[in-house]
Amino acid sequence: MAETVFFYIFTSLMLAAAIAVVRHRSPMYSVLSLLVVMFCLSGLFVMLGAYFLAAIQVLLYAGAVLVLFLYVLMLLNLSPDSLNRANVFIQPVAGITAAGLLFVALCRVATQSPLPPTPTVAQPGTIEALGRLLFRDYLLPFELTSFLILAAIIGAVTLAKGKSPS
Amino acid sequence: MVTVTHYVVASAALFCIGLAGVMSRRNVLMILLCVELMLNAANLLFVAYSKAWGNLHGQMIVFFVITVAAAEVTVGLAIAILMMRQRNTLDADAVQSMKW
Amino acid sequence: MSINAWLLPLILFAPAVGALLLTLIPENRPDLVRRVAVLVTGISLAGALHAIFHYQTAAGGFQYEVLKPWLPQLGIQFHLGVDGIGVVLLLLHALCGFTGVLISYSIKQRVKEYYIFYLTLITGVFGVFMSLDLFCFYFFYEMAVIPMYPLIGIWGSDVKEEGRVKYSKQYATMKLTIYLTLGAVVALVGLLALYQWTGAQTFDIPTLQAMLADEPLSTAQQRWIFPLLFIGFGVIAPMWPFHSWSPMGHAAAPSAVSMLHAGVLMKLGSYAIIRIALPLLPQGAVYWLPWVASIVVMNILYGGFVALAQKDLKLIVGYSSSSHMGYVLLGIACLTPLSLTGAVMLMFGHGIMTALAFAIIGQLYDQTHTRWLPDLGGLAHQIPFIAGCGVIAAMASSGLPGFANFVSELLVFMGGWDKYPVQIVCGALGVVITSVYMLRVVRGTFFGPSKPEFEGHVHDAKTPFEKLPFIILVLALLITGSWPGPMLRLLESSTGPLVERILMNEPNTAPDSIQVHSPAKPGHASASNEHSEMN
Amino acid sequence: MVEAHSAAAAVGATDPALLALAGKAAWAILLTPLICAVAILLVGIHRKSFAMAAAVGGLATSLICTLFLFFQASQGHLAVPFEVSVTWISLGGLSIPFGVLIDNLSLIMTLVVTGIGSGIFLYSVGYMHDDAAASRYFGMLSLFAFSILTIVLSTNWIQLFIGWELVGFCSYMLIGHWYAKPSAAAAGNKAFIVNRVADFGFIIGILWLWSVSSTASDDRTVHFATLMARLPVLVESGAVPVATLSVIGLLLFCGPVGKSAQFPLHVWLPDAMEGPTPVSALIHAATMVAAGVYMLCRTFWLFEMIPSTLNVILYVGAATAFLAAALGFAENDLKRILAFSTLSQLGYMVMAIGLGGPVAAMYHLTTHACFKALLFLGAGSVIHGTHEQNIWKLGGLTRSMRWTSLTFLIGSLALIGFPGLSGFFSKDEILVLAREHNLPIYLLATLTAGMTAFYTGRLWFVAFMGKGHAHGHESPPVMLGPLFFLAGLSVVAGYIGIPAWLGEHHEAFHWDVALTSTAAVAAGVTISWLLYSKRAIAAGSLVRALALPQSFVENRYYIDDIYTWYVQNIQQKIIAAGCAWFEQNIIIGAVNAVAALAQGLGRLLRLFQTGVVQTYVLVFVAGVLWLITRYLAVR
Repeated sequence: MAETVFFYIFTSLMLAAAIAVVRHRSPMYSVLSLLVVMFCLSGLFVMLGAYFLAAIQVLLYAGAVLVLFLYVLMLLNLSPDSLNRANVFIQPVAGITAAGLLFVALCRVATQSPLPPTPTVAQPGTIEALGRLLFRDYLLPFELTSFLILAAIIGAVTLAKGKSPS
Repeated sequence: MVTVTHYVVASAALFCIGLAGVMSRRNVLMILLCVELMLNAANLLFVAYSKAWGNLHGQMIVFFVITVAAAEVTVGLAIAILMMRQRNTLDADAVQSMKW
Repeated sequence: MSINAWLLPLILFAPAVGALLLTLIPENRPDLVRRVAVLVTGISLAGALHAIFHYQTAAGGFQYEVLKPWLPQLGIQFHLGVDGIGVVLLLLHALCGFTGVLISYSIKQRVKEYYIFYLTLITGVFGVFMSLDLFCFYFFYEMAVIPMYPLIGIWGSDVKEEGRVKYSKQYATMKLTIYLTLGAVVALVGLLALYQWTGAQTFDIPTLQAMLADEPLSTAQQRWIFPLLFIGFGVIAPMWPFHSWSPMGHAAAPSAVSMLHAGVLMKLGSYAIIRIALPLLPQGAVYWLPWVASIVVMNILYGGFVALAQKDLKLIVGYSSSSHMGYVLLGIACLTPLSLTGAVMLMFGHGIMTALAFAIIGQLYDQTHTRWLPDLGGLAHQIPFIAGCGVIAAMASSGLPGFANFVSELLVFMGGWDKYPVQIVCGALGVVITSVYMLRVVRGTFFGPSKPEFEGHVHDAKTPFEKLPFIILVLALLITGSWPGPMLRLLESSTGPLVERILMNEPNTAPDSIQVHSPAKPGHASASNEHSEMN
Repeated sequence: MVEAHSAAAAVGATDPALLALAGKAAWAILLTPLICAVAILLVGIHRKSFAMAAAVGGLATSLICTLFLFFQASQGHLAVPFEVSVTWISLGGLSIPFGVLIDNLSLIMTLVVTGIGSGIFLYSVGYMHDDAAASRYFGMLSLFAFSILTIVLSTNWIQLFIGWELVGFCSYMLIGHWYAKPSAAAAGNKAFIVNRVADFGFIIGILWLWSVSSTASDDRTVHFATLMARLPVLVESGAVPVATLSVIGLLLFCGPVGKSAQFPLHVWLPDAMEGPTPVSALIHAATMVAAGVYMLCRTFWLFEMIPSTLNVILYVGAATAFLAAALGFAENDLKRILAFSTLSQLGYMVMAIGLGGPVAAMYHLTTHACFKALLFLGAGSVIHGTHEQNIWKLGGLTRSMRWTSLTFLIGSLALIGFPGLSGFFSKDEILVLAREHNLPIYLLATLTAGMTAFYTGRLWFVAFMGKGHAHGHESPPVMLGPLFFLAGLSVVAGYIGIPAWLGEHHEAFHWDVALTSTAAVAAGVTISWLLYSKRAIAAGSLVRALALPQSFVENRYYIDDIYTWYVQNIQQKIIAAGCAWFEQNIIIGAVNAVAALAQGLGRLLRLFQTGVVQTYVLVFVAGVLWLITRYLAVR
C-alpha cells in the first residue's frame, strides 16, 4: 500500500515539475524544475529496485548535466528579452495537441499490451550485479562509449572554442 | 498494487510533456532540456520493464542512455554557445540555412 | 607451391597494392608516383602474359583458380579463375592498362591522386575478368565504374563544338556514372532473382552452372531474368539505345582513361553477358537473342552514321566504338562457336585498336589543344610516327586484313550467316561506313599541307620510351591479326563448349552445321537443306 | 603447326626433291616482298638507299623464283597445278588455308607482277631519288608486291580477299604518298572507299558461296580446288539452284567492278593518277586493276556455270570499254588520258570474260600490262624531265627526249593494236570472240578500238610531235633501262604463245577481224592526225559542233557529280545529320528528360524541408501516431 502511495507522490510531483520545466519562461527555473524531476525519477528507480541507477541518476544528471546547463546559462548571460520572443500561437497548440494525442495512444498501447510474465526471481540492481553484467556481456559497448564520449569532448571543445585567437 | 502499466503510463506522460516542450519552445536550451525529459521517460520505461522481466538488461540500457545523453548535452550546449556567439540568438527557427 | 596458385591474385592485387603505396608517396614526387604505377601495371602485364602462354588449351575450363570463403553465411566466396575468354581479356586489359600508364605521363596536375584512381580502376576491371563468384563480380564491377567519376570530372576536358561547350565534363562524368550504376542495378535485380529462384544459397558461377544444368529454371523465369541481365550489362556494352553515355564519356575523359574506358570497360558488359547471362539462362538467351540480333544492327549502322556527322575526333572514335561493339553483340546474338569466338576476338582487337586511337588523339590534343577536325590538318609533317600509328589504327578499325579486327569480324560474319543473313549484310555495310569516317579523320588530321600554327611546337614521339605504348599496341594488333590461330584456339576451348551447352536447350533446332569437336555429324545434311530452301 | 601439304595433280610425277624445292621457291615468291617491306618499314624508314636496295632485291628474288618455277613447269619437270599451304585459321568446321597455288594461270600473272614490277621498282629508284619519303614509298611498294602476289597465288577466297584488301590499302597509301597535296589525299580516300563499297558486295558473295558449299559428307570450304570440284555436283543435284549461284556470281563480280574500275565504280582510277607515276604504272595500270580480271579468270569455273551473270559482266565490260574511251577524247592531262585508256582496256578484258574467254582476257591482260606500264613509265619520264603533265603545254618531245619518245611510240602502237605488236594479237582474240558470240558487242568493240587509236594519236601528236614548247631533259639510265625492257616486251609479247600456255589452241588467224580492226585503227589515227597535227580541221569548230556530248564527256558523264551530290546531300546532310539529330534530341534528350524528371521531383520534395525543427517533429509524431493506430487496429 505504501508503494502505491509513494508511486503517486513521486509521479505527480515529477509530472508537475516536468510541466514547470516546459512552461517556465526563464531557463534557470526550468533547469531547477528538471532537478526535481530527476530526484522523483530516482525515487521511482529505488521503488523499482534499481538502486545503482537511482544513485547515478542523481549524481550524473543532477550533479553533472544540470550543472553544465547552469554553467552555460550563466556563461551566455541571457537577457530575458532574447528568450521571450513572441511565440507563434500555432506552435504550442500543435505541440500540445500532438503530445496529447500521443499520450492517449500510448496509454492505450500500455493498457492493451500483454504484461510480461511475473518473474520468478527479482533481480536487484545493485552495483555488483550491474558491474558483472557491464564488464562481461556489455564490455564491448562499454568500451565503445568511451570513444563516443571522447568524440563528444573533442567536438564540444572544438565547437565552443571558436576561432583561435591568433 | 503498482503494476508495470502504471509506470508505463507515468513514463508516457513524462514523454509527452517533454515532446510538447520540444514542439512548442523555440529556445534551443529549452529544447535540449525537454529532450532530457523525454530521455528520462524512456529510462523509466526501461527500468520498469527490467523489473517486470526480472533481469538487468533494461537497466544496462539506461546506463548507456545516460552516457549518451551526457555526450549529447555536451555537444548540444557547445552548439548553443556557438550559435549565441555567431547569431546572437538561441531561436531554433533562426538557424535554417541548410534548409534547401 | 606453383606460380599458378597465386598468379591471378598477383595480377589483381599488384595495381591495388600500387594504389596503396601511392598514398604513402609525397605529392611532390610525381616521377616516383609514375614509376610505381608503371612497375605495378608491368607486373600485371607480365602475369597476364604468363597466364595466356601457360593456359592449358587442351584441358580448357577455368584455370589458375583461387577459392577462399568471404562471407560464408551468404554463400559468398572469393573465387578467381579464368577460362580461354577470360585469359584473353586479361591480356587485353593488362596491355591497355600498362600503355595507359605510359600515356598518362602527360598528366601534370594532381598526379598522385590520378594514379591512385587509375590503379583502382585497373584493379576493378581485372577483378571482373577473373571473378567466378557473382558477388565478387559485382563488387569489382562497381569498383571499376566508380573511379571513372573523379577521373573524368577532375582530369577530363569539356567536349566543344565550334568553340562552345557541347557537353561539359561534369555532365559527361555524371551521366556516365549514373547510367552505368543504373545498369548495374538492373543487372543486380536479375542476379538477385537468379540467386533467389535457384535457392542454392551460392553465388559461385561454376556451381550455379552445374546446378542449373541439372535442374534449370523454368522457361518463364529465364525469360524474365535474361533481359534484366542483358540490358543491365548491355548498358555498358553499350547497346543501342542505351549508348549515349559512352561517346561523350570517351570524349570528356583524359586520354589514358578513354583508352581503358573504350578499350576495356565497355567489354565488361559483353563479357558479363557471355560469362553470366548465356550459360546460366540458356533458354532465356535462345528466346531473346533474335531480338538482340536485330537491335544491334542499329548499333552498327546508327553508330556509324552518327560518327559520320561528328567533327570532334574523340566523338568520332566514341561513336565508332559503339558501332563496333555492335559486332560483338551481334556475334554473341548469333550464338554459334564461330561467331562467339569472333565476338571475343573482336573485344580484344577493338580494345587494342581503340586504345591506340585514343592514345593518338591524346597526343594530338595535348599538343594542339584541339580535337576539332576542321582545325587540324597536315600533322603528318610534324608527327610522322604518330601519323603512321593513326593510319594503322584507322585501318585496323576499318577491318583491314592483318589486324585482329578483320579476323574477328570475318568470324562473326561467317558464324552468323546461317542465322541472320540480313543482319550480317547490314553489319558488312557497317564496315564500309567505318572506312568512310576513319579515312576522313586520317585525311583531315594528318594529311594536307602543313599548318603554320603547328610548326615548331608539335612534337613527335621521339624517344623509344615515348614510342613504347604505341609500338606495344600496334604489335598486339598485328601479331594477333596476322597469325590468329593460337588465340582462336584458346578462345574456342571456351566458346565451343559454352555454345554447345546452350544449344542443347534448343531441342527443335538442328545443331549448327559448324560444330566443335565433331567434324562430321548427322545434323549436317538437314542444315544444308534448310539453307538451300532459304535461298 | 605449320603443316605444309602439297596437293599435286595426278598428271605427271614430280621428283620429290624438286617438289620440296619448288615449295620453298613458291613460298619465297610470296614472302620475300613481305619480309623486305617489314624490314624497310621497321629499320629502313630513315635509310633511303637501304630501302631501295631491299625493295628491288626482294622483288628480284621473287622474279628469280618465279622464273625457276616457270621453267620447271614449262619443261614438264614440275607437275602443275601444285599447292603449298598452311592452315591460317582452323576453328570448328572452318578451315582457312593460306598458301601458294602454282599453275599456268598464276605463273603467268606472277611473271607479270614480278617482271614488270621489278622494272618499275628499278625505275622508281631513279624517279623517287630526291623524295624525302622514298623509304615509305619503297616499303609500301614492297608491301604491295606481297599483297598482289597474295591475290595471284591465292588458294582460296579468303586469302584472295585478304590480298584484295591489302592492295587497296597499299594503293591508298601510294596514291596519297604526297599527302601534303589535298588532291592526293582526297584521291587516296576516294580509291579506298569506292573499293570498299565494291568489296562489300564481294565479301557477301564470298560468305554466301561459302555457306552453300557444304555437301552431305564435307564441311563448307572456301578453297578453290575443292569448290571447283564440288560446285558442279551441287548444282547438278539441285542443292544449289542456279539462280542462287547467279546472285552469288553477281556479288562476287562487285569485287572486280571496284578493283578493276568498271563502270559505274570507275571514278577512282582517274583520280588515282595523283600518285607517283611508277605507282600509276604498276598498280593502276599493270597489276592491281588487272587483279579483278585475274580473279574472274581464276574462278571462271564458277562463272561459266551462270550464263546470266556472264551476260551482265559482258555488258558492264563493254560499257566501260566504250565510255572510258570516249572520256579520253576530252582529257588534257597526260596521265589521265592513260588512265582512261586503262579503263577502256580493262573493259575489254572484262568483256572477254563475259564472252566466255578467260584466255583472251588473260592474254590481253598480259600484253596490256607490258605496254601500259611502258606508257606510264614513259609519261613518268616526261613528267620527271619537264615537270608538266598537261599535253597542251608539252610538245616537241621527240627532239628533247628521244629515247623516251621512241619507247612511248612503241607503247602507243601496241596499245592501239598496230599490226605485229602485242596489243594487236590480244585485242584480236577478244574481237574474234565477240564476233562469234555477240555481233553488236563486236561492232562496239571495233569502234572502241578506233576510238583508242584516236585519243592515243591525239596524245602523241599533241604532246610529242609538233613545235616544241617543253624543254625537258632525258631521264637517267636507271629509268630508261626499264623503258627499253618494257618496250621489248611490248613487241614480243604477242609471239611467245601465251594463249597456248594458258591452254588454248591457237585457232587460224582471222583475217577479216584483223583487217576490220586495223581499218578502224587507221581511221582513228588518221582523224587525230588531221585534227591535231595537220590541223586540216579546226578542232575548235568540231568541239562546238559537238557541244552537248562534249560537255557530257568533259564532266565524265556527271557520275562524279552524282556521287559527290549523294555524299554531300544524302549521306551527310540527310542520313548522318539525321542520325546525329536523333541522337542529340531523342536519345540524349530522353536521358536528359529522365534526369529532369528526377530533378523536378527533387524540387517538389524540397518544399517539405521548411528548416523549422518543430515541423519535422510534428510530422514525425504524426507518423508515430499513425503507426500506433495501425498497431492497435491490427491487434
